[in-house]
Amino acid sequence: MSISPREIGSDLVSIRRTTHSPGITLVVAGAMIGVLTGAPWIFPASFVTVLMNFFILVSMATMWNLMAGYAGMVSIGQQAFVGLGGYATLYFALKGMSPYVAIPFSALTCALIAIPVTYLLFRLRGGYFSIATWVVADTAGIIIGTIALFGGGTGRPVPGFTNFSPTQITNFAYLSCWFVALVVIAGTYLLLRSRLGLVLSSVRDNEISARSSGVKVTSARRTVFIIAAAGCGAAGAVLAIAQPYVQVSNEFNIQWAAEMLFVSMIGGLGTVEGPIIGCVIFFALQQSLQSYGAWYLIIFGSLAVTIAIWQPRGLWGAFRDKFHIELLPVGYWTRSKKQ
Amino acid sequence: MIWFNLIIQGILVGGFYALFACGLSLMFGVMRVINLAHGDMAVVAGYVAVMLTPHFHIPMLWSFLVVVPLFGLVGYLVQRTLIQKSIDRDPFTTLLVTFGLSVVIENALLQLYTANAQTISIGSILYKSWHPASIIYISYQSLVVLAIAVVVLASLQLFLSKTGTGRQIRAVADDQEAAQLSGTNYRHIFGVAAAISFATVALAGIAYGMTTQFAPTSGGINLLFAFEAVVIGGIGSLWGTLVGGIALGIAQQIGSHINPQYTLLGGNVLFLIVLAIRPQGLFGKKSSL
Amino acid sequence: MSNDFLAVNNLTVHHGQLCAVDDVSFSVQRGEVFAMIGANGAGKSTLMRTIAGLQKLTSGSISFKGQEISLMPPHKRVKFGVSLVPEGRRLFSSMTLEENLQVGEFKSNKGPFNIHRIYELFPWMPDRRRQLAWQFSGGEQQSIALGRALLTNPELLLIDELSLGLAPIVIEKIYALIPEIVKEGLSVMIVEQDVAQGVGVASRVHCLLEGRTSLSGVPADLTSEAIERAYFGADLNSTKDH
Amino acid sequence: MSLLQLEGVSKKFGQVVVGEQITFQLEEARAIGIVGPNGAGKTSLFGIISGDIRPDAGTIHFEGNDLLKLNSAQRARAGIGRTYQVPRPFEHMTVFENALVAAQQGARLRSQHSYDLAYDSLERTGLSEFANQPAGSLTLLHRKRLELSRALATSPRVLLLDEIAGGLTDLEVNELTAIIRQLQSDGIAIVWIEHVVRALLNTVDRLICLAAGKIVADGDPQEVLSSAAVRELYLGGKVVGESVQ
Repeated sequence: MSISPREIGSDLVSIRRTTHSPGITLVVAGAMIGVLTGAPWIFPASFVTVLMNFFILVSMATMWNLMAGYAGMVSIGQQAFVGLGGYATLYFALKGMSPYVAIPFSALTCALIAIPVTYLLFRLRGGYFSIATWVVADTAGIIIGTIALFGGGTGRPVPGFTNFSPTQITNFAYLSCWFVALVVIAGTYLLLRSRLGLVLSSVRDNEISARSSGVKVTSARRTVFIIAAAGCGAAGAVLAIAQPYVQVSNEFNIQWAAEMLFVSMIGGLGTVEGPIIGCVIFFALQQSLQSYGAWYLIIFGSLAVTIAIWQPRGLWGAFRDKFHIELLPVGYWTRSKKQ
Repeated sequence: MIWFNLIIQGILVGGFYALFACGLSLMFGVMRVINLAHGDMAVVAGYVAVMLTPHFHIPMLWSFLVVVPLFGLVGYLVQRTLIQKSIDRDPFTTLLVTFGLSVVIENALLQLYTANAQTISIGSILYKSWHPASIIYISYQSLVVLAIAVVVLASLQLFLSKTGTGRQIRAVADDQEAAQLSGTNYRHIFGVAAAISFATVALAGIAYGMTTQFAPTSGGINLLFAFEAVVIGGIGSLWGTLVGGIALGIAQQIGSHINPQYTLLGGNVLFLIVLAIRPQGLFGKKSSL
Repeated sequence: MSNDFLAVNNLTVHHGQLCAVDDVSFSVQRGEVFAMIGANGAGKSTLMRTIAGLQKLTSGSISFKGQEISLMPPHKRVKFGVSLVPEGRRLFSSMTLEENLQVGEFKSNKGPFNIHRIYELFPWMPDRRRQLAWQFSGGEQQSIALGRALLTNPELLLIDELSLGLAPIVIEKIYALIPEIVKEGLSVMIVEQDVAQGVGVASRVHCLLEGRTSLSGVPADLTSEAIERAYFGADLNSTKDH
Repeated sequence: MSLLQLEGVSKKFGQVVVGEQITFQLEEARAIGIVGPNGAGKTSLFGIISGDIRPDAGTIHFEGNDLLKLNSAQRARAGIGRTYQVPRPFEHMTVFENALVAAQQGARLRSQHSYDLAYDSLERTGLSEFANQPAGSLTLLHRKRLELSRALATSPRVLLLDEIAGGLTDLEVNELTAIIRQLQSDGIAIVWIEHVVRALLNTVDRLICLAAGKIVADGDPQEVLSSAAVRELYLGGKVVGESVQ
């Protein structure tokens, strides 16, 4: 079947992809990357530990936000890929690969497992999809828990750190968490600026219009699901390295999905910045209320529910709508060439 | 004979799952809301029963007389406030809100009652069982729970088909606008459906507490069972839910027979197979998905 | 407040940004049959839904029996005496004929209609009362919807697109019932795109074109040319201009 | 060979017939209008052609290929553009990005080529001055034009227009019909559902009247509108019809 595009004049319009001051953004981003890379040598150990957990959650939440905020898929089973990523790292490490090298392979393993899973899950919509993701996570956890090589239900330590000193192990663990977060955020940002990003935004806004504009909605969704599986797998891998111990009840804990969901909702669904800001609030709350047990989660959950009902664009979304500021612009600005 | 026992045990536990699931199914049918905090409400009911009975000097067995109506009221109020607000936004929000609620409830329970397991001890004849044949045993307790489930489902069915309010509930589920044009206040009916849902799950929660130990985090797994029963049986069919619950129970028994670790896996596998082959469930219509 | 039974004043209704009803005023008197005609897209159904309370108005007022009702929720309007037979019948599909009628009867006002009376009006119904709603033909469904609305014992019955998708014989049969309904003391407002039917049964006619009033009056005073112009908004016999 | 060819297309939703044995052909660069009462199946017909609805029976061929084998995205890519009666813009994206999605996905263009096509489609409907505004902020007229622009940016051979003149003022309708006539003379075939009859009469060279899913009249617009079948359908009964004659 042939398409014959109408004759149109070329170079009608010029396109700009950045807003006001990309220079400043770049300088700030560069400085931040520098400081965060040097964090183990700059900050006290306790803060570095907090940062590590922060980066693990940021990676997961960014992936969850990509699925829910752009493709409308509310997964409460992303812990499946966190767990599979962790256990994949354990497996590769047991087979003699360095755990650090295993990170990308673990992510890839998760992506491969996600492919057949989409064919099953995509038969369901809305809430049924959500709970089915959970069934998948539950099933994966049970199966992993019965494998003797992985230590069954009690888990086992991740090997492969014998050549390093304790300080090195801690620093490398931090750097792994940080680099995975950096790659996930930068990758998500670049993805959203790409053709696929435009497609996802259109699906987010109106699925029917998107289809009739030629968007292959299901395959876009599938791509996102697979990417999110890989991203959460990488997060699970660095979680395993940080511990360094894997256990079904920790890696496959639904608490991960809850935290991903809460931070994305509070920060703002459908924005790159939202989950990061949500995570900052989450850890600020956790640190300041840490002597009060689970109260920080109760407060944070209530805050998330409140925001979902009364401020569905989230804190960053509301802020951006009001002040028209974009730290990480993904849009297109046109200027006609005729004038 | 072993297989016969597996099926018997499956049926017994299946009744319990159906009791758990019917409220979930009703709320989805009437207002298209999947209450992800459904399982947690059962656990809360268990805790309320444990907490209340010493104060009221009533036997644990009769705690449901207080707890079930109380949960009906709570259900009505939660629906008219939080859930209705999120329905007014969109289906997406109802998922986020009920999941948020679920996590908040679990952690609140953890904070208040620690992670220690609780039981509702009834210390009576119900702990005995009946052995009609050598390896078949039927616990009276499970039999009672199954009987309660069947009675609840039958009453619900009767209520929905024979009473004015019941027909209003079905009318709202069929066509919300047309129901309003017939004088139905759909928001009130949503509240009534939620009240029934909460009341039945409270009953299920107490039954659960009498059968086994429970902890603040037990809600999740029970929601999973309820959901699996609903999907296997077919969305929107009450008796389908019972059949789904029984099928789930049998699948779990078969799993546990192969390896005790595979109990839950058996149910999940059946669920995934149904999903792959017949996503509308055994008794569901295709359009309801 | 005026003495009109139903008074609609300067009513404007939007669907999102689309102005579906634009500054329309009319009144319906007690005991009359009032017909609203117009092509599809003219805003008739929106108007009916607004009177019944299913749609919010942008501006203007609706008063019934001297009381402003535009903020009343739909089920309260039913209790107050306004009942709508919606476009497309909208029966409860998982219910039987009789159950559909019972839903209408459940919260009804006092009045002449009960299920027994409906079965008299439609003698075919009793034998088939246990059949599910979707198993009936279009005309039968329309009769059930009409019965369901009558069972709330309204003082003002609104009927939206009664003849839509029905065979002429069936339409005629249902229309023949309208005088019987009026005899019980009801006022009837019908919406029709079938002009002849509307004009034939009504004591007064109002025509909408693209949300605005294009014609109104007593049937005897309206020429067919005037109706046609009001209906299409164009003279069909004019030549095509390029 | 016709550009678009429907043969015996039928569709029922339960008891409601929205299409019964619909057969017609559309030649290149022609414009057909479709009229009919509420519930006649006009929008469903578009749904069947664009792939939102699966017919129960019948065949649809586009440039000689079987269209029923394609899903709606593939049909948009193959050259079938459509607008919806209630505009459905991508609210949180700019007007330009709205058109760009169609240019990149529907017309399969990349980088500068896609920018040019998207911008050109906005210029054709007079929207280019709003290119950088969020689509959610547009007025109804501009939303309707954006529907049209987005459909155009898929580089269609056939354009299905669903009531794009509804709710607009006379002046706005005239501007819109001028745009559509221009598109037709550029070689795009048009099928236009419209109840604003005067807008149709100025534009189409053939009119189809649908009722209860069936084609009851098909031919010259004036003749179709003044045919007995159509008059009876709209104005009802014999009373009015006869007195006009």
